[in-house]
Amino acid sequence: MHMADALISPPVGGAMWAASIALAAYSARKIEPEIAERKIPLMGVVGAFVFAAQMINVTIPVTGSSGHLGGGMILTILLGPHAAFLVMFSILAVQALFFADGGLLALGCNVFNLGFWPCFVVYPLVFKKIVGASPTHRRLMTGSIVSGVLSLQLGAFCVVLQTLMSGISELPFGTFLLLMQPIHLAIGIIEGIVTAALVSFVWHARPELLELSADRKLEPSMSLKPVLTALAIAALVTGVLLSWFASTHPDGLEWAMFRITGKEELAAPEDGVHATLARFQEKTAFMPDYDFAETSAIQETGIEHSEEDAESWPAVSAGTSVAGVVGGGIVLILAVLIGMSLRLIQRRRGTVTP
Amino acid sequence: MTRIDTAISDIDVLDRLAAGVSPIHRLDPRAKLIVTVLFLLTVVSYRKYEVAELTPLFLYLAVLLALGRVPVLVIARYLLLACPFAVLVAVFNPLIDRQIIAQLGPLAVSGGWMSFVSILIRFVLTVSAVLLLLACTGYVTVCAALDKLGVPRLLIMQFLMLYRFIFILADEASRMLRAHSLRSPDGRGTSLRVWGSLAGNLLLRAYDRGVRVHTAMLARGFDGKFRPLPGFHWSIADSLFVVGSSAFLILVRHGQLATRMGRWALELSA
Amino acid sequence: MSHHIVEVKNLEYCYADGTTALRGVSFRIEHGESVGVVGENGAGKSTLLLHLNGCLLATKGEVRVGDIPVMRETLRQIRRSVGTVFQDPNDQLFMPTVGEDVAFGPLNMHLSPDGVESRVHGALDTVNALHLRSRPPHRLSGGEKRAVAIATVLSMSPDILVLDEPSAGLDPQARRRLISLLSGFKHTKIVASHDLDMILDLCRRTIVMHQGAVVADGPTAALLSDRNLLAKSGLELPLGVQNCPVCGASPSASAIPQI
Amino acid sequence: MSHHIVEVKNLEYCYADGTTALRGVSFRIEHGESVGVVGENGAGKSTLLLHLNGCLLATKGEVRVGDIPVMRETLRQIRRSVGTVFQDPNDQLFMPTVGEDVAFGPLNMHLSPDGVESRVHGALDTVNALHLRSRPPHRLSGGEKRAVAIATVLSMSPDILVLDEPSAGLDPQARRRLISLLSGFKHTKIVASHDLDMILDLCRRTIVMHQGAVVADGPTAALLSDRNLLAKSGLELPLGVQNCPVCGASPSASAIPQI
Ligand SMILES: Nc1ncnc2c1ncn2[C@@H]1O[C@H](COP(=O)(O)OP(=O)(O)OP(=O)(O)O)[C@@H](O)[C@H]1O
Ligand SMILES: Nc1ncnc2c1ncn2[C@@H]1O[C@H](COP(=O)(O)OP(=O)(O)OP(=O)(O)O)[C@@H](O)[C@H]1O
Ligand SMILES: [Mg+2]
Ligand SMILES: [Mg+2]
Repeated sequence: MHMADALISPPVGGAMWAASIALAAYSARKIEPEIAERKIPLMGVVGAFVFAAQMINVTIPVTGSSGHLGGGMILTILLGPHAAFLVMFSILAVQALFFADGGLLALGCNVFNLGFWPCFVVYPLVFKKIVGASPTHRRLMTGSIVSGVLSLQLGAFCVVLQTLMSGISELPFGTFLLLMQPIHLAIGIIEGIVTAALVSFVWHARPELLELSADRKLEPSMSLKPVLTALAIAALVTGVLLSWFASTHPDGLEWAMFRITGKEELAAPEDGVHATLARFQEKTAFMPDYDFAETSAIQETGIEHSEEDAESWPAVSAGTSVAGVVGGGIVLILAVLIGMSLRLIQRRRGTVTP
Repeated sequence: MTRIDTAISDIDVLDRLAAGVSPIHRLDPRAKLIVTVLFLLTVVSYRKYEVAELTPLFLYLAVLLALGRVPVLVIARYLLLACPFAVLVAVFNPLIDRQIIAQLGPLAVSGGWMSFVSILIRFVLTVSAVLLLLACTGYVTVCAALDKLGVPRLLIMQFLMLYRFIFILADEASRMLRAHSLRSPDGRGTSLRVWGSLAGNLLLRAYDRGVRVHTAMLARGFDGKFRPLPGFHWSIADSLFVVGSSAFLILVRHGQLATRMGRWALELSA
Repeated sequence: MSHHIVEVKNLEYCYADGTTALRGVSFRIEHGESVGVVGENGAGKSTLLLHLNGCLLATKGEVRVGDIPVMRETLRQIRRSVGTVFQDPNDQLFMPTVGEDVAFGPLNMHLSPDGVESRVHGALDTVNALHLRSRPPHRLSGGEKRAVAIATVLSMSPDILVLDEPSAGLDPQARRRLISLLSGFKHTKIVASHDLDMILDLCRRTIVMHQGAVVADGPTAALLSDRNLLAKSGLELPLGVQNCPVCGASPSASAIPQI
Repeated sequence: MSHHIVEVKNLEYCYADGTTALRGVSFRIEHGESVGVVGENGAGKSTLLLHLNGCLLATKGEVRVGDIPVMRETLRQIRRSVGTVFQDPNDQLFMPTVGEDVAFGPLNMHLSPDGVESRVHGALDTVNALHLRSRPPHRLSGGEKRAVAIATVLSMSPDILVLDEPSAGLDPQARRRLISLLSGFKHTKIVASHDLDMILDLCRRTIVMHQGAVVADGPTAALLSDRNLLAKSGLELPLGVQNCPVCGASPSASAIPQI
């Protein structure tokens, strides 16, 4: 399930972009020596394959439902984690650009959710452990299914966290989790089975293509370093941006924290990292007068109120709300008029100078 | 089975639009990319109950739509197709957040409804902005702009290669599905086993093609490094576009345009 | 069995992107006929063939197979009586082994296991490919793949056989074997190809297409020796008719357009 | 410029899976010669061509281009002087637009921007495809793709042109145009194909391969009318030589093996 631009806030989108870019740069550096040999065109066609295969629906026996390939695991198994991550990045970018699936700001989230977990966590820590050095049919099947389920569960959990941290959805943490994880359990099982079917076919037809054999030679053991680095980057950037936002948008963040932790305030250390970061972002904030909007908005329209002071919220000002609706309507009509007249002018000109 | 063809023709539609000529098409892709990102950041920086103040952003879309000669229906179709997840998440807001926060005459509006409408508006704004970028620039040119902006070249090449081979593999896949459907007259979905070998065969062919393409690249002197893509020319128009759009965005973000306009209209009518 | 006719009336087709690929095509093919479809690249041959089994449905006009019009509701019946072999056998062979691939169609027709077995055996025997039965298709040679692809369609015992460029990529002897194989079938046959010599060998009647329309329809021998017609339709005399070293005729040189 | 010779000595090649595709191939091609390579499916034609530009390196034996042996250290020089056009133009066109694709080779040769531009222009002009320059390859017709694929190689101004089945999938007039185009080049040319009539038109000399070995090497006219040789190597008389309907001669019937 793809995160959408409409559901995220800048700090969450920014943090996930930072983590994804860092991972992409790391992966690009990791495979640089290999690409001279053969990986580049292979990455292109295998990525295109996943893209095409995603559109072939498969009927799942017994359930009668149908699903399709997600691709993270199969890419990793075929190309190795680093190339697979880059390929996943490109697939999601194409989907975001051409099919409005996800979005540009949410692309970082989606790459992280759908690429990071299968490539850098589940594959080395789970799939390879299950499949081992001498794969058998059963091990491959088990490995693929378990990995498929795990990657999607982790991805779905991230979607929940990212949505709630963004503070736009009203869903309580627990409810959202209960909604997302079981759905993704089903999707993950389908993804796992489908991946297993594909891996098993390739293993029978052309065993040499499965990366895990080549992998053993190239990378004897994958370190946890990229995993920890990516998580650290994500945490750091989220922290920085969130704390900045905390200073400008107390309502949204505290609301989210409230939802997630059940507590209204997290005890932030008065000194040390937090304070340094706060000072740092005060200097680097690119819209320093954000507060102006904040305060003036509250004064003028009175439509910003956080969850916790909602009880003491009698200040519903009918006048300003109506003004907002009327103004919004006028602006929309203006937009349409401007658009239409611009187009008319263009058409006129177009007929004069073909 | 028609999904592949639909996907390809969707890509095709945007590609054809991108091949057009208009003042927006002529702008430097970097300028368009930067402005689009600023626009998206502006949209998502609003707080969750904001509805009215988001509307002035439609001005930007309207102008781009008109100057870029992009048919509204194309964008509308995408919006309808792409909305499920955002709407699904938003739909819970009115149910959960019932706190009344606004009064429109006799109508009491809860926070949930406000944030619901807000999410929908954000959705329309963000998706349209990205589609407009693509329709007035083209995928390949966007990639070239990213290249000039310093994105790792390996990733750019992956973007371009993927795009190139999507057409070929989608074509192969749809021919295979066609042959498959002719021999399964019942026309039910693909069973798992058949899917496995169908997709497996497609994968083997993709893999072999990868090897052949690699050979063809080597034969033309490829040494693992990609030469830069052709450059662009940044003109005064581009600077004006970036500065003007940024000024507009800042004005909208901090100017309370809709409310002011509404007040003014109400005063006039009173 | 006089109902194995194929009738196309005023067929028009427009692809989703606006390309008009067929502009009013009409013809009628009787039971047992063998008809070639020729024309330059992009003339609409493949598009036409895709209408005969309902893979594409007419934008305007009508296609009838036997007495049944081709439409969404009749696809099942149509696809049982029309067997189509596409240009690239790789598209057609998607199961893990040749045997399973040939059995795929009959299984989907819900035949008994014995029925399926006899169909598979019969079809593979017809194309001389019984020995390939347990091999995976991606390890076969080009000619073998082609033969098996035909078997996958024969196993559904269609009344009408539709072939799109069956000789592409085959070496001369494999091509010759294919021609003898096909000319042994008693099915109604419709063959699209650039290989005019094969059409000359295989089909009594030929339909010449150009830019989505039928520009000529008649006996192969007459049409494929009509230099003006061929030159107009992006074709040229079949090679067997050019430059005969026995009689020294070199009639085609003047028909070749300038580059 | 007597150094555009290609010399293959006792070449053997074995694929990773154990298939021996070449078993001791030797020949020498002089500057400016135009040589056809023919043989049945799987004879080893494509494998041989891949050795000429060092895409495959000999398991045993030697390949020399000019005075340079083909080996890992000399690949750069070799690939500058040998230009290879593969069978499927989709494999050859991997850049987003035709112009960039044609520029890919010259850019890899580190030419100046002006140099690249003039190479691209010249190559596209030669194949009459200048108008396609800014089009993406997936929107080209089969013949256009083929022409552009040749241009991508010409832009590197190779001394030797190697082509693998260049006429596959083209309609008769497009094929004829390709033949005239190719026969206008003064390069040393090596062409593998099943289209014996094209070989007859294009190449003075022919190498016949069978199961990985050269079974004949000599003037095209002589070899391609030797029915025994052809029958043994999975070939048959070129169509232009068979069954002339003008004089009614049907000299080849006896050469066709039983199915
Ligand atoms: N999926 C498609 N979408 C849009 N246009 C298409 C599609 N397939 C084919 N066309 C166009 O329709 C026309 C007819 O194509 P078709 O494939 O039927 O020609 P053809 O006679 O089979 O050519 P060839 O000899 O090259 O196989 C061409 O102009 C082609 O570009
Ligand atoms: N990548 C490969 N791995 C293993 N065997 C291969 C590979 N490519 C080709 N072969 C085998 O090597 C032999 C020669 O193949 P090659 O492709 O050179 O034949 P060809 O003469 O070009 O045939 P065609 O006319 O069908 O193109 C064949 O037996 C083939 O199966
Ligand atoms: Mg066709
Ligand atoms: Mg070959």
